[in-house]
Amino acid sequence: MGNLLEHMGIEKDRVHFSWISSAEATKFVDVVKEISDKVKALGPNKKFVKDYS
Amino acid sequence: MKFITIDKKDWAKGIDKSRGTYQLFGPVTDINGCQIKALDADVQPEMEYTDSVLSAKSVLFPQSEKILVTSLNEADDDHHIMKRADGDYTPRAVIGIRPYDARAIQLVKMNFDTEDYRDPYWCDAYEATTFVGLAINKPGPLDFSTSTGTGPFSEDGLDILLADMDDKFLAKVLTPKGEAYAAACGFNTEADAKESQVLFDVMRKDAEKTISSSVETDKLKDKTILDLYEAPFWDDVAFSCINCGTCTYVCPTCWCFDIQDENKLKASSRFRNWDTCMSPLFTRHATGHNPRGEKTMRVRQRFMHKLKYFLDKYDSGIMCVGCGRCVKSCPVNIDIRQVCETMNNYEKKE
Amino acid sequence: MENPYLPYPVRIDDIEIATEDKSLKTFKFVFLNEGDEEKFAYQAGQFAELSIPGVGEIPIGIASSPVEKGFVKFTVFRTGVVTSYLHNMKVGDIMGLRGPLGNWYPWDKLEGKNVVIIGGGFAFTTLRSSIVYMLDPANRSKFGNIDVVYGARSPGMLLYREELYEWEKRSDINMHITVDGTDDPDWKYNKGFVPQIVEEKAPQADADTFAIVCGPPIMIKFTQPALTKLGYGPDQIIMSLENRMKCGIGMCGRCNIGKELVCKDGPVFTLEEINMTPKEY
Amino acid sequence: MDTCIQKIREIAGDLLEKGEVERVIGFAEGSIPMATSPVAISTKEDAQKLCFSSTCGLNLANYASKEKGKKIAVVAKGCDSRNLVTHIVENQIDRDNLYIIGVPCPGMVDKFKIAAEMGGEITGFEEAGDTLIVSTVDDKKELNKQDYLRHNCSLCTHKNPVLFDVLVGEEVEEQQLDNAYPDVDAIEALTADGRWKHFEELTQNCIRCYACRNACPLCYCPTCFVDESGPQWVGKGQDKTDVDTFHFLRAFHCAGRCTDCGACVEACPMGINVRDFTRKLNKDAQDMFGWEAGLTIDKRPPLDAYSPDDPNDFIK
Repeated sequence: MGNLLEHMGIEKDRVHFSWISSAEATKFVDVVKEISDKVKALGPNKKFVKDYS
Repeated sequence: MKFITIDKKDWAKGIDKSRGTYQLFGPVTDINGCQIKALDADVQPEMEYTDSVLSAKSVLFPQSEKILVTSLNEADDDHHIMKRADGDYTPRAVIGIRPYDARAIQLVKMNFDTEDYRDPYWCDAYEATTFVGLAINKPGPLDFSTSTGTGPFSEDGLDILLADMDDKFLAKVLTPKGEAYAAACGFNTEADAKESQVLFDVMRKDAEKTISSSVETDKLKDKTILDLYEAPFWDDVAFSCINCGTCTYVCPTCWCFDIQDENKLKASSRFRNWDTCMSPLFTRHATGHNPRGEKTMRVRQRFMHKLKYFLDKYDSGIMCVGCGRCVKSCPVNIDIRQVCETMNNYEKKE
Repeated sequence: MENPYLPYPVRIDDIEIATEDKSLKTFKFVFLNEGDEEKFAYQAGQFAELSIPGVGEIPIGIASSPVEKGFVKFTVFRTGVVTSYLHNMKVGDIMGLRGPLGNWYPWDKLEGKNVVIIGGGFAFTTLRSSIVYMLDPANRSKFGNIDVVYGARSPGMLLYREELYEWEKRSDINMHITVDGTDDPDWKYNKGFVPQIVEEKAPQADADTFAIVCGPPIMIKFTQPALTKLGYGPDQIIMSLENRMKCGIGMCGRCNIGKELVCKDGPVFTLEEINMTPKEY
Repeated sequence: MDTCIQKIREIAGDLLEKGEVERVIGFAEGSIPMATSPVAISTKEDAQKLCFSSTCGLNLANYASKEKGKKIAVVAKGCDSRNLVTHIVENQIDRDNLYIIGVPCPGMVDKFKIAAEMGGEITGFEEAGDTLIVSTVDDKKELNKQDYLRHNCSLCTHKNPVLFDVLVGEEVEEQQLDNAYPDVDAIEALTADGRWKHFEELTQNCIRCYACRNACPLCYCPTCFVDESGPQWVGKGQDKTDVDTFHFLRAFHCAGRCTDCGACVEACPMGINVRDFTRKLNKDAQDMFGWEAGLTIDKRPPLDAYSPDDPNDFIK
C-alpha cells in the first residue's frame, strides 16, 4: 500500500508502518518523533485532500 | 429567420469577441478523445470533430452539482437551514453541439420543466444557454438519428444551426437568442435567405442519404407495457451486461440522478450526481429489499424506459436520439438498435 | 414551490417512543418560519422528505392529519443511515422538511362511501392521518361506515395505542385491532394475522365500499385474496406503495413502476392501476 | 484462427449435446466492427454463434463465477484461464463444475489505437493472420497486428492457457521479456510531483461508471466499498479525490491477484489506462514475492497467506 501511494506521488515519508507493543513506550515515542520530523520536513500535503470550496 | 455567412478566417476572432458576454462550451480533444467542456480563454472549439465521447448534456446537467448549502455550526444563526448554492447563470453558449444532442436536451426538458415542478438548476442553466449547433455533413456509421425524430440538420432545440461549407460556415439563425449570440460575435454578413435555404436542403438530403442505420419504432405504441415487460427475451439481452453505467452516462437523454450530502468540518453541501439504473443501489430499499435486484431487471428497465414508458408517457417518440454513443461505448456491445427491433417485432404468444 | 429541493426549516418539538422495542419513534415538528405551515398544506396519504443537513433525506408518510394544526408528525422506523441519525436527534434540533409530496387517498371519490382501513405493522402512519381526518366532526358526516383492521406482532408494537383504545370506545368507527400473538391475559382484542381478521371482520363489499390497504408486502400479498373473497373489485382496493426515492418530485428516475412514478403519480394507486404495471416495488 | 473457431463450436456443441454442461460461455460476433459480446449458449445449434478473434478482449472468468452451482464450459484465453485459477483458489468456482476450452491466444488488438490511426469511425475490420484490414467510410488500411496489440498483450508471457480441459489450437510460443514492466519503471523514474501529475491526468475524464470494476474478474465483492453507505468510505461525486480513492483502493484490492488481462481498460468508455495502478502492484508482487497471479491452483496469493520469508523491511 505504501508503495502504491508512493507510486501515485505521495511522498514515502508520509506513510509509515510500525509494530509496537504496549510495553514499548520508548519505541513508540521514537517512532512518533521520527514520523513527525519527516512529515514536518515535507510540509503540508496537498495531494489526496478534498477541496470543498 | 435569417442566414449569415461566416468566413472561417473571421471565426476565431468572432468567438473570442463573444467571450466578453458569454461563457463558452464546446468540443475539445484531450488524452481520452473529444469532450464537450467549458472552454478556457485561449481554447477554441474544434469544429471538425466527429463526435464527443460523452454528450453535451453536462453543459446543463453537470455530473456533480452542488445544489444546497448550510452550516452545521450551532453558533451560526442560520445553522442547519439549507440555502440554494451559488450558481453561475450568466449567459453561456455551447458551440458546435450536434443536432441530436440539442434534440436530446428538449427531451430532458420534459423531465426537468414540468407543470408541477420546475428544477431550478437545470432550467436556469437552460435559460442561460444559447445552443449553436453544427450540422453533420458526414454522419458516422452508428448515427441512426433520422429514425428517431431528429437528424444531421435537425433544428430542434437550437438557436443557430451552422453548416460547414469548407471555407465558411453558413449559419441559420433560428431564435432571438441565436441572433443575440451572432451579434455578440460580430457575425453580420447576411446571406440570401432563399438561396441559403436551398443550400441547406441540399446538404441535409445529402447527409441524410449517407445514414444507413435505423430503428423501427412504429409498433411499440400498440403493445402493452406488461406484454413487453414479461417478454421472454430479456435474459438473453442482459446476459453479457456487466452492469456498468456507461450506456447511461454517455447517453444524451439519460437524466437520472442521486442526491448526496457531504460535509467538511461544519460546512455541509448537498450535491446531485448522475446516477444509473444499471446499479443495484439505484433502487435498493433501506431494508435491503430491491425491486430491481437482478441484472436482467435493470437492463429491461433501461430499454423499457427509453422505448416504451417514455413513449407512452409523453407521446413524443422514444427517449433516444440515435447518436449511437451507447452502441459504441458499451463494453459488451449491447446494441439498442437490436433491442428496439426485438421489442418492436415482439408478438405475445397466447 | 420555488425550489422544490429546498426544505422548510423545522424544529423537533417532541419525540415519542412509539413501540416497545424502540425501533419506531414519533417526531413532532414545528415550522420555524411563519407561513410555511400554510404552504405545507397536505392531505391524508401524502408523504414528505425529512431532510437532515449533512446526512441526507428520507421519504416518510405524514402521520399527522390535515385537521391537526400547529405541527406535523412522522413516525419513523430506524433502519438506514438517515433514520438512525434521526433517532439520535434531540428535541430542539433544527432540520428540514420538504413536501408535501405525492398524491393522497382519493377523498373526493370516497365521499359518501364506506371505508375499510387495513394496516399492518408500522405502515399505519398515513392511515392514522386518514382516520383522524375522517373522524373530525367537520368530516365525519361525509363518510358512511368506517372499519379499521390494524395488526402488529404484539400489543407493544401497535402504533398510537392510546388513540386506538379511544377509537375502540367510539360508536362511529368499528375497530378490529389484532396482534399476531401475546401472553397478556388481559388482551381483550383480536389475535391472528391481518388477512384472517379481514376475512372474519371486514364488511362484505358493495358498490359503496372501498378498502385502503397499507402494510408490509407479505401482508398485502395475503390481504388481497381475502378482500377479493369479500367481493372487492380491483378498483375498490386502494393501496399505498413505497420505493427508494431521492427527489420526491418525479425527476430523479428511480422509483418508477412502469411509467408511473411512485413519488409523484403515487404513492397511492388502486389495485386496478397496479395490475397494469410491472410489480417493481 | 478459423480452425480454432470451428473447434470451439464443435466442442461446445458436443458438450451441450451430451449434457456434460448446461451452458457454454464464449464470445459471439458483435453488431459493429471490432465488437464482440460475451454469450451463453445452451443448445448445439446455438454453438454456431461462438466466435473468436483479436477483439475478444473481455475476460470470461467474470461470467463463469456468476453461474454458481451450474456445470458450465468457458472459452478461455491465457489470461481468462489464469483468472479461472484465481477463482478456483478463492472458492468462487468449483473446478468440478467447470470445463475449460483453452484457446492459445494470439493477442488482442487495441481498439483506441486503431481508431486513432484511422481517424474516423471504423466501418470494417478483418483479420488475415497478422494483418488487420481496417476500413472507414473513405479509407482502407492494412495494419500489422503486432503494432496494434493491446499494451498488456504486447507484454504477455502467458498466451497459452495455464489450466484447461481441451486446447483448440497449437500452443503458441511464449515471449521472453528482459523487462516486463517498462511502463511502471517510466512512472517510477518521475519525481513525486511528476507521478502525482501523471495520475491526476490519467483519471481526469473518469466518469465513475465502474466499467473497469464490473469487467474485472477479481471484483466480485457483493457490495463494493464505493457502494457502501454505512459507513460511507468514499464520496459519490466527481471530486478528484474521490475518483482517485476509488481507483487507488480498487487497485489495492487486486494486489497479488491481477493477471493483467486488460479487461478494465477494454471496458473503459473513456480509454483510461487503469492498468497504471494495478501494474505497479503486479511488479511489487513479482519483486517481493516472486509471484505472478493465477498460475497454479495449489498456492494461495501472497497477500492471502503468511510466510516467515515475507519481506517486512517497511515496518519500523
